Amino acid sequence: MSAIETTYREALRQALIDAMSEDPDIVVMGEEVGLYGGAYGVTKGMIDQFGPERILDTPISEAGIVGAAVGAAMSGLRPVAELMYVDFAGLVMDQLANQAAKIRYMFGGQIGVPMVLRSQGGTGRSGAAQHSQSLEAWMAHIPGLRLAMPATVNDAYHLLRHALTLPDPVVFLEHKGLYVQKGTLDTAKPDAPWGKAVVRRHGNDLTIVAYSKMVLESLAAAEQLAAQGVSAEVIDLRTLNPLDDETIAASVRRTHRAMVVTEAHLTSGFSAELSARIHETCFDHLEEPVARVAGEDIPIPVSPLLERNAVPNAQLIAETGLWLAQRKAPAWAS
Amino acid sequence: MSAIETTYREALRQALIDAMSEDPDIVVMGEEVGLYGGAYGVTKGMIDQFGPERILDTPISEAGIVGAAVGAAMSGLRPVAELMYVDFAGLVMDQLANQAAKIRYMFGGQIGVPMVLRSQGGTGRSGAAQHSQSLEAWMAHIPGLRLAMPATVNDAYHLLRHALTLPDPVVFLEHKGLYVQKGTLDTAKPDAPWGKAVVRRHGNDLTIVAYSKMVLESLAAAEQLAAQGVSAEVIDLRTLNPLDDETIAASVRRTHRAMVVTEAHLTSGFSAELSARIHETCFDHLEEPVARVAGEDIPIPVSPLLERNAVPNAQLIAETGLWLAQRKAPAWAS
Amino acid sequence: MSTDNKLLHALYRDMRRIRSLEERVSELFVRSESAGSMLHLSIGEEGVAGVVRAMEGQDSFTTHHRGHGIFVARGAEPARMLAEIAGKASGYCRGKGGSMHIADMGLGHLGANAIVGGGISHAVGAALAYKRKKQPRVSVAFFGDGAMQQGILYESMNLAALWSLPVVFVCINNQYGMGTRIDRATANTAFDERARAFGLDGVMVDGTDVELVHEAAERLIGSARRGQPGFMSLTCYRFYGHARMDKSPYRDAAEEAAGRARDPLDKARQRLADRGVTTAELNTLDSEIAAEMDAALESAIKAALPPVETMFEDVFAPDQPKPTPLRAHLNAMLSEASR
Amino acid sequence: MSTDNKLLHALYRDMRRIRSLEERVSELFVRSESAGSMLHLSIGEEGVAGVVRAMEGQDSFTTHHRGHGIFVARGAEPARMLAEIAGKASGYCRGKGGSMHIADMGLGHLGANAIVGGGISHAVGAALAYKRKKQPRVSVAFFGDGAMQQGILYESMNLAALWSLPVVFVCINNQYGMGTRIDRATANTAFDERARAFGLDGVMVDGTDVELVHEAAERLIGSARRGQPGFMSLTCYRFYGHARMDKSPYRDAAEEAAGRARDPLDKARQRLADRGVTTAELNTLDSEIAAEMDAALESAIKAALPPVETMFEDVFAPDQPKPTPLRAHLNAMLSEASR
Ligand SMILES: Cc1ncc(C[n+]2csc(CCOP(=O)(O)OP(=O)(O)O)c2C)c(N)n1
Ligand SMILES: Cc1ncc(C[n+]2csc(CCOP(=O)(O)OP(=O)(O)O)c2C)c(N)n1
Ligand SMILES: [Mg+2]
Ligand SMILES: [Mg+2]
Repeated sequence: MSAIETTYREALRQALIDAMSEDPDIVVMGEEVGLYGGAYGVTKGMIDQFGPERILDTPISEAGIVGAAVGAAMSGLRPVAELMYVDFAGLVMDQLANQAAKIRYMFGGQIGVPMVLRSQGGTGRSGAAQHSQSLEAWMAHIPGLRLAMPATVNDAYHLLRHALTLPDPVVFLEHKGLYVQKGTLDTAKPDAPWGKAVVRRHGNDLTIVAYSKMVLESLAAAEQLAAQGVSAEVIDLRTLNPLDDETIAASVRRTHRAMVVTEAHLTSGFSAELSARIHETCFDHLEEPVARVAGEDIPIPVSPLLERNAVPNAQLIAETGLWLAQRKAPAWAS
Repeated sequence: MSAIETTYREALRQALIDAMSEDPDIVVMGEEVGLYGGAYGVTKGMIDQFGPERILDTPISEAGIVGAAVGAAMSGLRPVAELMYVDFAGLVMDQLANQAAKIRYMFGGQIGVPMVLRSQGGTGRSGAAQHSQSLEAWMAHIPGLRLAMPATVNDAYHLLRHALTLPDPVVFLEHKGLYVQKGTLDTAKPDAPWGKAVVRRHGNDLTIVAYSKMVLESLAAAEQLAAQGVSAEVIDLRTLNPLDDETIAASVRRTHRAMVVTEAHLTSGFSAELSARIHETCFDHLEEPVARVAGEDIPIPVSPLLERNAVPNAQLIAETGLWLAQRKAPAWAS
Repeated sequence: MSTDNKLLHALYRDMRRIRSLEERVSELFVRSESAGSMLHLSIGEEGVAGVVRAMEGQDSFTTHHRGHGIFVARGAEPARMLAEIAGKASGYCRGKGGSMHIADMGLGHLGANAIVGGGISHAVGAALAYKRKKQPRVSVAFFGDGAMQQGILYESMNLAALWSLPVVFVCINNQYGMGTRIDRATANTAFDERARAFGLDGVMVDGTDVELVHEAAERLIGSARRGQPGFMSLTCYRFYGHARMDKSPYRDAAEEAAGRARDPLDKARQRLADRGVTTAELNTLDSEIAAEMDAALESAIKAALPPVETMFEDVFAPDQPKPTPLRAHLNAMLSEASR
Repeated sequence: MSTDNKLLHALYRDMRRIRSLEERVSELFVRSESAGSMLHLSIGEEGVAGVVRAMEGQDSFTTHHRGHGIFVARGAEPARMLAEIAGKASGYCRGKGGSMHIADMGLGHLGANAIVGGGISHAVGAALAYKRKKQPRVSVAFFGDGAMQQGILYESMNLAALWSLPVVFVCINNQYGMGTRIDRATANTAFDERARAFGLDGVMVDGTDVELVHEAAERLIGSARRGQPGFMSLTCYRFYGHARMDKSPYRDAAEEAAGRARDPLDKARQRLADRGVTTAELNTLDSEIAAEMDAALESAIKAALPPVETMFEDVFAPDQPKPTPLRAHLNAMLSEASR
């Protein structure tokens, strides 16, 4: 099949359908994945196609669901467990971090846990403090877990397909603001191999590293920057584990300036890991310290205007980029 | 009372006893805190002194315990909930991160959750992958939580006492390897105010930033470094939230070289936040990139020799310090 | 009026105010004035008013994502509720919490929660505080049937029974958790058996008969006050979709018709009529309430949005160190001066 | 021998091997050869052998931190178990897991777990896989009475009943969770009521009577294989401290004496004698087992430690990218060449 125009949501759905058609051991389990079609419609209609034995609607028992997925993955199935909101991670971190992630290691390599935990995070729907978070830093800190956060339609499809071939647990985090995102899907052609970052826009003055929805904000910012004579390179990490240091370093050694962008809170977020690594790998090449543009260190407020201001957007990224590249301080700078 | 020699364990116990004697609203609740005296003996004998109404032995229901502590804290008590091992955080992160941390904010400042969650982490007892972790990065990422990790006997006492006066939830993380640590306790004299870091050893060539047990390893390393002509300054953070950027920056601007040390896994650990901040605040003063000496990105193995090698020790810190300060590469360097 | 009539009349009034408020919540959304669309209407569940009226002034409670009605019955100001749901500064939570996080310490509302089962243990903790402080107070945890499948409920019930706490667990069984009918979520819907197995006093009640609900609640709250925790499951039906966007395609018209026929308001209204209350009286009451809610709706729509800088407040207590705004952080790093 | 005798004889042998192994675990510690002191002996709980023998070859199970005995009954090699407990390379988990994380896919041991309740849902997941793959297999979750207060147990039971999974939940009620006697952890210790409330077949059994245990287990495992999940609670007594360091100061001598008097081995031994098995025969069996375990102990002590570099293996599958060792990371950053 050649390239088609579709949405992030449809690409995810297609990936699940294609993978399930090829691999009879894949089952999807989670709250509302069946009759309801998924809280965000990703699994719509799949229960009709694959039946309730492979598309399992579950009770509201997050820990039990992920725990059952772990046991099933150890017993011949390849479960795709869906956590409706990543904000509910606090209910499953034991099964995810102490069980799924550590079983291969604790048991001396006897067995792995080939499962995918799909979830979605981020702001944009006035979901308030318990339905808007970005908690990837929790998972990224746990050895034994892979972590993918697609930003594009083609990656939504290919990263999920690849995750469903891996021998180890993969946390697959989508963004609620991307489901309606349109783009090109070529099921025959991934943007790059799993684990490799992709340069979404080439530039020479500044490197912007992002993932998930912040890749789009960064690309919009790069446009604004171009208008002001700053050529920004935008790197989409695609997977946080494996993390592609090389692509980042190669770019920063060329541009000598770097910014990392995450929607997640600044403090102890993945932006810190990226900043630390860039300084570690490119110290002698940096003209300026790596700037972190990240979510404010506050819970997400429900009021739309406040919510928007709690996370980065293209303008803030562009202002910071201009500051880094041309020392032009934005209005709010002292 | 003037200064006495005692242990970290006893200092914690004394802090709880003194605080409970002054504040009748403080209750201690957790698994084995009563009759058993605490898995690590911190609350030994307290049930006899304060009775079962204030020292509550609980069933093995971590989420329920922390959730009950949240509700009690909203209703006039000041609970000290004990999580026997920080490794069990995965069972309580919802109550900690979505409830305790966000209630004041979500409810527009109407009420706070003045509770302390005591727990302990770290390696040293062949506790294996589920009883040896350092998960402070999870808590440090959540706005609304304070986070203390004492390294000394005097801090064990004073930081816990102060935590028990705060209007907001405090996560108080001890280290299983420190309980038997001896030191001086002066109940009348804290080493510094809450939120301020303390320079445990002064030096001019290199700044080592650490907290909890790694402060001791860093001090031992500083000794070794002194013997090799490197004067290392060792900063004990004491609290990760609030985080004392100023003390760190002031030191690094003087020494021009910095290393951060954590027992926690390197990737997405708090060492990343510290490294990023130092680069951000001291970029123009740094001769070398900030080095992170942290736990390996692997689950903790049970076999003692492997366990020891999975986390930093004085020698590795010293070797890295010598490399940073004198460009003397250690044996294992290429 | 006979005391019977008085009580039922009061309960009818509570229920009408709930439905009337929820209709305005819906309108707030239709007029694009709500903060988002995660709005869960409690229409069909008004019988819960029977529990609220059985609570005393000093009692407290926690609710869930579908908690508007419970709070209205408790005496919430509709204008401040709608303002919060609209994300306005005059809302109960200064526009920070919204529909799923309304709370009011003044009325003992320890908070609505957007985590299914998330607020249950808070009521247990409140009860622990009351017992310890020897206060004659009870705390009530309200939640949906979906929460019956959340582990923390059982940890909470166990603690309540073990410690003989003054707490009552109230499950509002509206038959659905989003698109999942309760019989697709569990093999045994006789929830009272679970409560009894943990040592609680447990009952199943027709949630559409507000008098039965009130009677059972009075008994359970009374014994809870004496140290015997209880549980009750109110059987009712979720009249509309899960949230404002859901059209419930997963259930058929016949089922919905039957479910909506079990209307707690109609039942109470009929009963009042049988007891001699005239339709005129009731119509007057209904329109007074409608007018009250219309006014509340307009005031909420007119109310001011919170100033952006307030988003940095309330993370910690006012006298405590605040989080550093990102711009201040970047400023310190990039301005010539520092660094 | 009569089939009765044959079975009891086999069960006695299993139980003796359990106790004999646990005594060696204790000795391993005393001789400072164990990896740490978090060693939980199942002495007094040997009756669980009755459940294991009721399982078939293709069945699987998960255990808890006190799971040595269950695995011994299943046919574990004592030498590899003790080697693992000593943190040796020849252990079941290459010295990475230790006492609380022994597993062996060959014998269907899906793993011991150090999180109370942590392994229960894995058995449910295994049962889900068997059902989906139409394999006639059952999975058994073994855990202690303390796990009866962990929420995930109820989420797991509910899933098992809802989906009619071939799984059996086995609670080994040894009366204690560390220093907390079960009646200080819950108001109702009739655990079978909880299981039934969720739709499971639930029974309470005298865990010190291995024949009763076996009988009940055969029935429950049989119906589980036909899609009716079950639960059983084995009443017994934890003879010694919680872990190797604990001297149980929280319980008095009289209680301990009474508890230890309820010895599953003595009971079985007596019964075998009554049925005509001679003391000589039994003594021979006992000493054969003792010799086997002594040999296993010595081999474990002699066994080699795992090479340090193996610690970087098994984080991910062998063909996958490995974590970067810290020294390599520092090297890349600090060596003149790079950067
Ligand atoms: C822990 C958790 N899991 C899932 C959700 C998503 N969710 C919100 S409401 C809901 C259904 C809840 O059903 P029920 O408890 O019966 O309450 P109702 O909506 O019927 O009032 C779900 C699954 C959530 N908010 N929290
Ligand atoms: C989730 C969790 N909480 C607490 C602990 C600490 N802990 C280890 S064993 C134990 C007691 C368990 O009691 P029980 O389930 O009855 O098993 P037993 O030790 O009696 O075999 C506790 C509290 C743990 N390992 N995991
Ligand atoms: Mg419902
Ligand atoms: Mg026990």
